Order: sequence, then structure tokens, then C-alpha cells
Amino acid sequence: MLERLAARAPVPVFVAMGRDRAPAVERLLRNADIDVTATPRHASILLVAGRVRDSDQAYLDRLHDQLPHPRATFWWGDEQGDDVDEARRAASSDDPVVALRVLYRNLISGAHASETHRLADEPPAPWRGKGDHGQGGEGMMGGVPYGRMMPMPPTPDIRDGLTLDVYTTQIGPFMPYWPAGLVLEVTFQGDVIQSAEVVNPTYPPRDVDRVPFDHLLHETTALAQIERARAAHHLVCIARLLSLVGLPTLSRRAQILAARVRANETIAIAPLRKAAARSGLKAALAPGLGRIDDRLARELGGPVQRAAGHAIDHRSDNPTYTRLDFTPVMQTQSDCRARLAQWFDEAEQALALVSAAPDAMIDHGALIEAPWAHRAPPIDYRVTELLPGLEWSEALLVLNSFDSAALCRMAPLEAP
Amino acid sequence: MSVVDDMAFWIFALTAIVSGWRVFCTDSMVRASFLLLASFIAVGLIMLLLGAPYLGIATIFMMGVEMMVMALFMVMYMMNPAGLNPMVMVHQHRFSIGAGIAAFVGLAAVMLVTDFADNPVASDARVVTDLGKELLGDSMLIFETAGVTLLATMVASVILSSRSGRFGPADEGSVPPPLEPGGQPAGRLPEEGGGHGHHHH
Amino acid sequence: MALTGLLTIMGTIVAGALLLQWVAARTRRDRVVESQKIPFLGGSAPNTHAWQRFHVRYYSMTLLFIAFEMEMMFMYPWAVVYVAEGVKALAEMGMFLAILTVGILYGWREGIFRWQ
Amino acid sequence: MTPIVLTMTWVAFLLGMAWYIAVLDGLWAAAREGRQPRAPLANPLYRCATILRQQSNLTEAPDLLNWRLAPALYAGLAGTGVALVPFSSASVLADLEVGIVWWGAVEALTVVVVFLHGWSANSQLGLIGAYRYVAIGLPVMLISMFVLIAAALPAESLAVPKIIESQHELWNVIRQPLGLPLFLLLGLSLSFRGPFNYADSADLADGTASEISGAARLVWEFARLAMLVATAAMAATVFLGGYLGPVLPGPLWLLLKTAVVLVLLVALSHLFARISPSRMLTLIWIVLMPLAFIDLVWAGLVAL
Repeated sequence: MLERLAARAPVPVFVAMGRDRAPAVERLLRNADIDVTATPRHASILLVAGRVRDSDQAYLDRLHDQLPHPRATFWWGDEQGDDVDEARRAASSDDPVVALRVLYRNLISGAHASETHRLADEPPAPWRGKGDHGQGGEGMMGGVPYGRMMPMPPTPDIRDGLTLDVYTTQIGPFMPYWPAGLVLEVTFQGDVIQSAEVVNPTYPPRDVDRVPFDHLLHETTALAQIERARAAHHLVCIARLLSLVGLPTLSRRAQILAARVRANETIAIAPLRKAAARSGLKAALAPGLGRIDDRLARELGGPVQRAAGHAIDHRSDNPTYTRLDFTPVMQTQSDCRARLAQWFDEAEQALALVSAAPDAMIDHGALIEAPWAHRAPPIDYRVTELLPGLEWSEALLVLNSFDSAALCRMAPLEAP
Repeated sequence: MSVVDDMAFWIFALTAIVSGWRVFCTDSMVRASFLLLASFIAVGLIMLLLGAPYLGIATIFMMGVEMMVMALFMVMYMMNPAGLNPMVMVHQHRFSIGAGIAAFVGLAAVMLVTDFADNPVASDARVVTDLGKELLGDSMLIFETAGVTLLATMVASVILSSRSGRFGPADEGSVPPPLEPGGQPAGRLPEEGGGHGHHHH
Repeated sequence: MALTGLLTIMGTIVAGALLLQWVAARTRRDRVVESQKIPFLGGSAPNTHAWQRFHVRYYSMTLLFIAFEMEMMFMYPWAVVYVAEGVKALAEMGMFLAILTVGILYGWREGIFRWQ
Repeated sequence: MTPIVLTMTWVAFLLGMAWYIAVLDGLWAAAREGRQPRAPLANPLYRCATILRQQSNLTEAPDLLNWRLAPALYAGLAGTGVALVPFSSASVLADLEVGIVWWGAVEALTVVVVFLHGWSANSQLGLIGAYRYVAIGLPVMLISMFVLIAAALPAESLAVPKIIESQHELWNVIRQPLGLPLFLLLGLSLSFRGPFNYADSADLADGTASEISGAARLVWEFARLAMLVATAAMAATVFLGGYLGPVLPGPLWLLLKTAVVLVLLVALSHLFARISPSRMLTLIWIVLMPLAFIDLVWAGLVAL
């Protein structure tokens, strides 16, 4: 009875985002048959989307073990899974929803055995039998009670023992709303981040909205295609932020709009923008939150730069665009709010360009502004300088107010 | 009905005493706070049995928030707040055992010896109304004094505890005292904290 | 009696909820292995236990709150006799709200409603 | 016998209404996203079965007793809250002379159990959720105290049945128009939904619930819904006249009014963004608290 009911539920899936798969996974988020969970504790299937660095394998195994039984892993991508049976993998071009449903049903009925743990079944440090009660600790703060040390104040406290502790831990690479692949060592005091260090860099962004821009390098491309890709890219960024502030339905609406833009449908962004404004999105992004200095904005380029008030856009120099009276839109404040407004403005402008010149073509090799923080000399500014002093929810808002290319450049590939 | 009432009384009384005792046996600050809360809830329920519904439930209400805040502060100030390493929560064992027994015997004796007034309140007595009348009648002055006192409490607690303020951080320029007279300042200086203060008071 | 009602429904629901958890634990007997117990941090493992001397950033607010709450407890009996006492009670309310407003404004000015 | 019968009725009411909220949530999401709802009536049951099929999780050295007790106590508190609400003038489970004070106690103890739930897992994300919830849960309580005291003024009593009786001529929602909206915000906070989801929010990977699975999680999610139902029933009673109404029998009126209030609560929880905890704290003290003052003064002037 319970099995039969459970088998018909949306499949609870936790997504471990590897390389290259972000837009495809967003398709899953829109599907009512899939329930993308916020934590592996609520999932039955661990979906590994795309390629995972070798050095991230241990993280992936830990994540796997955190799923409650019955559990299974599903690989979605081309690079892995030669040793994996058919039931647990899908090629990157396939839609895995049906396969996930079948796997889940079999998992529930017992036809597919629940996977056993991958990491060793032993505590992080041996502790049994030590200490007064065999709990592994000594004195007030010493030892490894139950296998782990206790958090300690940052500096030895010789006075009154009232110094508050800090809590240091690595976070990532598969944290929700966290740049895929990024592992930071974060030091908290309470819920405020004191410091952060990059342990593993983010995966380089690689998404479908890049295709027309790559195309443009060697072939004449329709302006409509370029601008649609821009709108879709920005809508996906907006969707992430909407979901983070507790508006999941609006977020899915933005996702659906992005998908429809990519499918060459005509859409209007204004209703979404109005709904977002009415829901108090502005209040959720405090003025000044995530403000970056001018130098960083310039170095990152793209929409981040224009949100800082610099009207620099390669499209201004392109004859196809100048014929359409193109002028770059920009904001002035350079904070989270400004970057969000910039995404909305640019997406709306892109669609306006499409409807103004549906047939315009752009010569190949033309220098056209990409929708993200584009290629530029390496920068020495780190995401780790952005986070200290921020409360956790604010820190995530700041992270998600940048596109993934900008984040990738701020958390460089070579760990510092 | 009266048998049921008696049983309820004994159960609540036992709960109050046992959870009150357990407060001193647990290693976890959070558990200690909420065991104390459990004790107070049992006392509040006894007050309910005694026909003092407002006082009983107000006790539960107030103790709920107060123990919550106490737990926050206990965790902020105590090492090993969850008691992962066992520790002894009581000091001066012999003296406290003696004091505890003496207090218990004394209070029990008072209870047994005193000749309590024997005029039960009618079950339909409007005790809350009477309380309100009292507060706006003879006890008005007390009520008002309490109000102003509580305002003073609010202001004082903010002055003492708040780091931020209109004149900038409260610990700006402060130096921890030395461990010996005339020595160097000991411990952490506030400037080291990356702008996040600690409050010793 | 009211107490019976409260205790009956509290007891029923709590017992039902605990029973459900107990039965579920009895029927699914997979052991929780050590690697499964690691707290979720996006795949990473913590260095230490999470229980710490937690810096509560709003602690001044809680002190103001307690005093405020204490003051509120006088208002319940006041509400019952409000209509009967008329203008006297109204004046009392004015006094009461004035005190609370001063308390809030003071706290606001000192910035205690922000994360410190 | 009556307490038992009434208890069973209320438990059935809570279960039914929890299912109703889950259905409303599904329909709302589908409508906003412009797609067909997925098995709207049965989906909540499927999800319950899924959760129940999962193994119960543990963490390293959790406070296991409190971890298992917190969801149960949370649901129980919702039960005692709803017990104050009369079905009709003759049938009320807990006919407390000081009903609205007990409701305040329910709010206070809710903050305690939610904190315990986040604390017990010994995990950083849950801890942040727990502490954050206390910051918001405590001051919101004051607002509900104000609006309930305002509702008690015309009734000259703290008992919920008396408050209903005082609304024979005019419902409190008209007499004291600020009361209901403020009380609905409290409902969102007690069950941490939408703009008031400070305990189990997305940025914390579901916060205090981030480490639980299996039956404990099912109880926890049910308790959240039950608390929302309790607030809705209380709102329907204190501001919308409860069982009062023409033609239809009293209990049916209560059911209808609760269902309508729940629609409002579900809409509110989807319509507004969550602001950062420190801004919400300021908003509560600086904006919502004065509104509650105005509500009390308004009610006082009307009642004289």
C-alpha cells in the first residue's frame, strides 16, 4: 500500500551539479514529476549531472552516503558511467525524467536494491573508551568527544573564557545556491561569515546560451538568436535569485520564460518583473548589499560593469545595432539590486531588439557583447573578499547576484 | 472529580520536582534551560488546578520566553554548551546539599504548620476581572511604578549590552585590564576582532 | 474542565507522533552508518562539532523583549475591565503605550534591531 | 467522554485541513506557473508515503531525545491551540477563562520547540535556522498579543467563547480592521512559511529540517501545517465570528471560515519575498508594532 502510493510521488532527487549541465538541470526544476530537494536527507536519488572533478569524488561519496535508504545514484552526462548499468544513467542529450521515474519505482518496490555506503563506516576519529565516560573527550573542551573536536575561540582566551567560538568548515562543492564546484573554507561566528578561503575553484560555466555566441565566431548569425540567448541567460540568473528569496513559483515562471525564449517563442518579461516587484523583491535585497568597487566592476565587465554605471557595451560599435538606435542600459549603484535590475533591463531590451529587427543578421567575427562577465585579463579579487561580515542569507544573495562566469573569475581555477 | 484533581496535582508536583532536580544533572546548557521550563510548566498547571488560571498560564507563557532567552545566553557564555564532555554543574557540594535540605525542611514545615485560610473561591468567581479591578484601583500606583521600572530596565539593558550605538561601537578605545596590577593589558583587544565585539560585563 | 481538554489533545497528538516514529524505526531497520551521520555541508565534512558558543547577533533585542513582555502581562487583566472602567482604563492604555514607544524608540536609536 | 470525542474531531480536522493546505499549495503553484496541476488531490498523500518510506536519519552525537520530541510537541501545541476554538456555543474542548493567554503560551512554546529542533541535530545549517527563528518568532509574538487583547476589549473577557459572543452584531474584522492582517502574519511566522520562513529556508538547505528524514520529517511537516490550521481556526473565531452565521449549522460555518482564511494564508505565503532577518527584525519593531498599537487604540475607542 505504502509502496504503491510512494511510487506515484514526484521523484525526490538531489542534484550534484557537475560541469556543463546547469541549463539542463533547470529543465528538471520545472518538471512537476521531479522534486528537486534542498538537502540529500530528503532525496532518494542522487543525480550526478555532468562531469565531476576527480578531486571531488570524495565529496560526492559523502553526499551519496547522506541519502537515506532506499537510495540510488543516477549519472546524467556523456563522460561517465561505462561501468554503470543502463538503469542508472542517461546521455546528456536525453531527458532523464522517464528513466528517473522507472529507477525510483524499482527502488521503492525493492526491484532495485538500495545502494550501500561508499565511505568507511567509522567515526572521523576513534573515540570509544576514552575520557571519563568513554565519550572520547577530556576536561571541558579537550579530546574528540564522539569523534570530533569542539569548536574553539579564534585565539586562546587567557582571561575569562568568555570569548565566543568560531566554527570553521569547508562548504561545497554541491551546496544548493552555491557556485557548482566551489569549495570554500568558511569561518563563522554565529551566522556571520568571518573569513573564507578557496579550497577548490568553481567549474567553468558552459551553458546552452553560449551556443549562438560561439557560432558567431565563424558564421553569420541572426541578431534574434543572439539576443534571445541573452534574454534566456538573464532570466535563468533572475530565477535563481527569486528562488533564494522564497519565491519558488515565480522562479519557475522565470525558468519557463527562459525555455520559451530559447524555443523562439514570443514572450513578455514585464508581467514577471511586475510580479517580482509587487512581492517586495527590492526589500529582500537591501540597498548597498553586495556593492562592489569600481575597479572590480570594470575588471569583471559585462552586465556587472554596466550595473556599476559604465555604459560599455560592444554592441554600441556594431552597425547592425547602431541602425536600431541601440544604447546600453545601465544602473548606478553596483549592488545586488542594481545587478538584478540590469538583468531585467537587458533581457527586456534584448527582446525589444528582436521584435524591432527580427531578420537582422550579424556578420561573423563581429565583436558582440556576451551576456555574462566576459573574458578579460585575470583579476586578483577573490570571492573570499566579498563574503566576510555578511550574514549567511545575505552572503548567498550576494553570490547569486553574479552570473556564473563572474563567480568563476572571482574564484580562480588555480587555488591561491 | 476530586480524586482526579488530586492525582493530577501529584503528577504535576512530581514532574516539577524531578525536572527541577534534573536541571543540575544534565551537561547540556540547552537541556538545563528547558528542564527548568518543564518544571515551571508543571507549577503553572498546578496553579491552574488551584483555580488561578491567569497566573498559571501567564507563568507558562513568561517562562517559555524567558527560558528561551536564558538558553541563548547560556550557550553564548558557557564553554562546551551542549555538554559533549561531561562536567559537574554544581559547586560547593556539601554546602549546597545542606542548604537545600534546610530550605526544603523549612518550607515544608511552614507549609505543614501554617493554618491556611479555608475559604475556597467559588468556581464561577471572576478572578481575572478582580485582578483587573485591583490593578486599576488600589494597586494603580504599583502598576504604574512597575511600568516605569520596566522602561528603566529596557533602557538600562540596552545601555549595558548593546555594542552599536549612536556614538559608535561601545568598546572603541577600551583596553582589557591587566592580570596583575600595573601589567600589560591581557586578553583580546577589541580591535582584533574584525569588527565583531564581545561583551564582558 | 479546560485542563482535561488541553491535556487530552496534547497527549493524543504527542503519543501518536512518537508512536509513528517508533513504528517506522521498527519496520525499517537499516543501520545509520557513520559516514551517513556527517552533517550536510554540500558534500564537505566539518572539522568540529557544530555546537559552539554561538554569537547571537540580536541579543540586546531579547533583553528589550523580556521587559516588554513583562509589561504586556499587565494588559490582560486590564483588557477584561476596560469597558467597565472606561476613561480611566483608556488613560492607563495611553500611559502604557507611551512607555513601550519610548522603549522601542530608544532601542531603535541605539541600533539594537540590527545584527550586531 | 466528550473530551475524547472532541479531541478526535479536532485531530481529524487538523489532518483534513493539513491535506487541504497541501492541495491549495499545489494548485497555487500550478496556476502561477501556467501548467496542469499534478494529481492535485492525491499528490500530498503520495509525498507522505514517500517520506514515510525513507529511513530515519541520525547525525553525529545529536540530542536525540529532543530531536524526536520536538516535532511531536510542535504538533501537540497546534492541537492545544485549536482546542480553544468552540465548534458551537455548547462544544468547546478547552473552555479556558483565559483562552487567549494560553494562545500566547502556545506561541512562546512554539519558539522553544522550533529552536530545539534546529539545535538538536548538531549541524551548522540547522543551528543558524534555529537562532534566526528565535530572533523573528519572539517579537512577532508581541504583535499577536496586542491584536488578541484588542479583540478581548469588547468581549470584556479573555475567553474565546465570550469573544465570539461579542461579535453577534459586528465581526471584529470590521470593528478592528488591522487585527486580522496582523494575526495572519503571525500564522506565517508560527509555521514559518513564505516571507516568514526563517527556520527552514532555502538558503539553509531547509534549515532545522535539513538533517531529518523519514517519520520524524513527516511529523515535522505535518506539525507546520497543523500550526497553520490552528492559527486559521483561531483567526476565523476571533475576527470572523467563528461558528456564528445564518442558516447553516455552526460547525460548518467554522469550517468554511477556516478554509477561507487558509486560502488567504496560502496566498500570502506565495506572494511575498523573504527579507533578511535583520531587516525583518527592524520591520517588526518599527512598522508592525506601531500598527498593533494603532489596532489596540482603535479597538479601545470603538469599545468605549
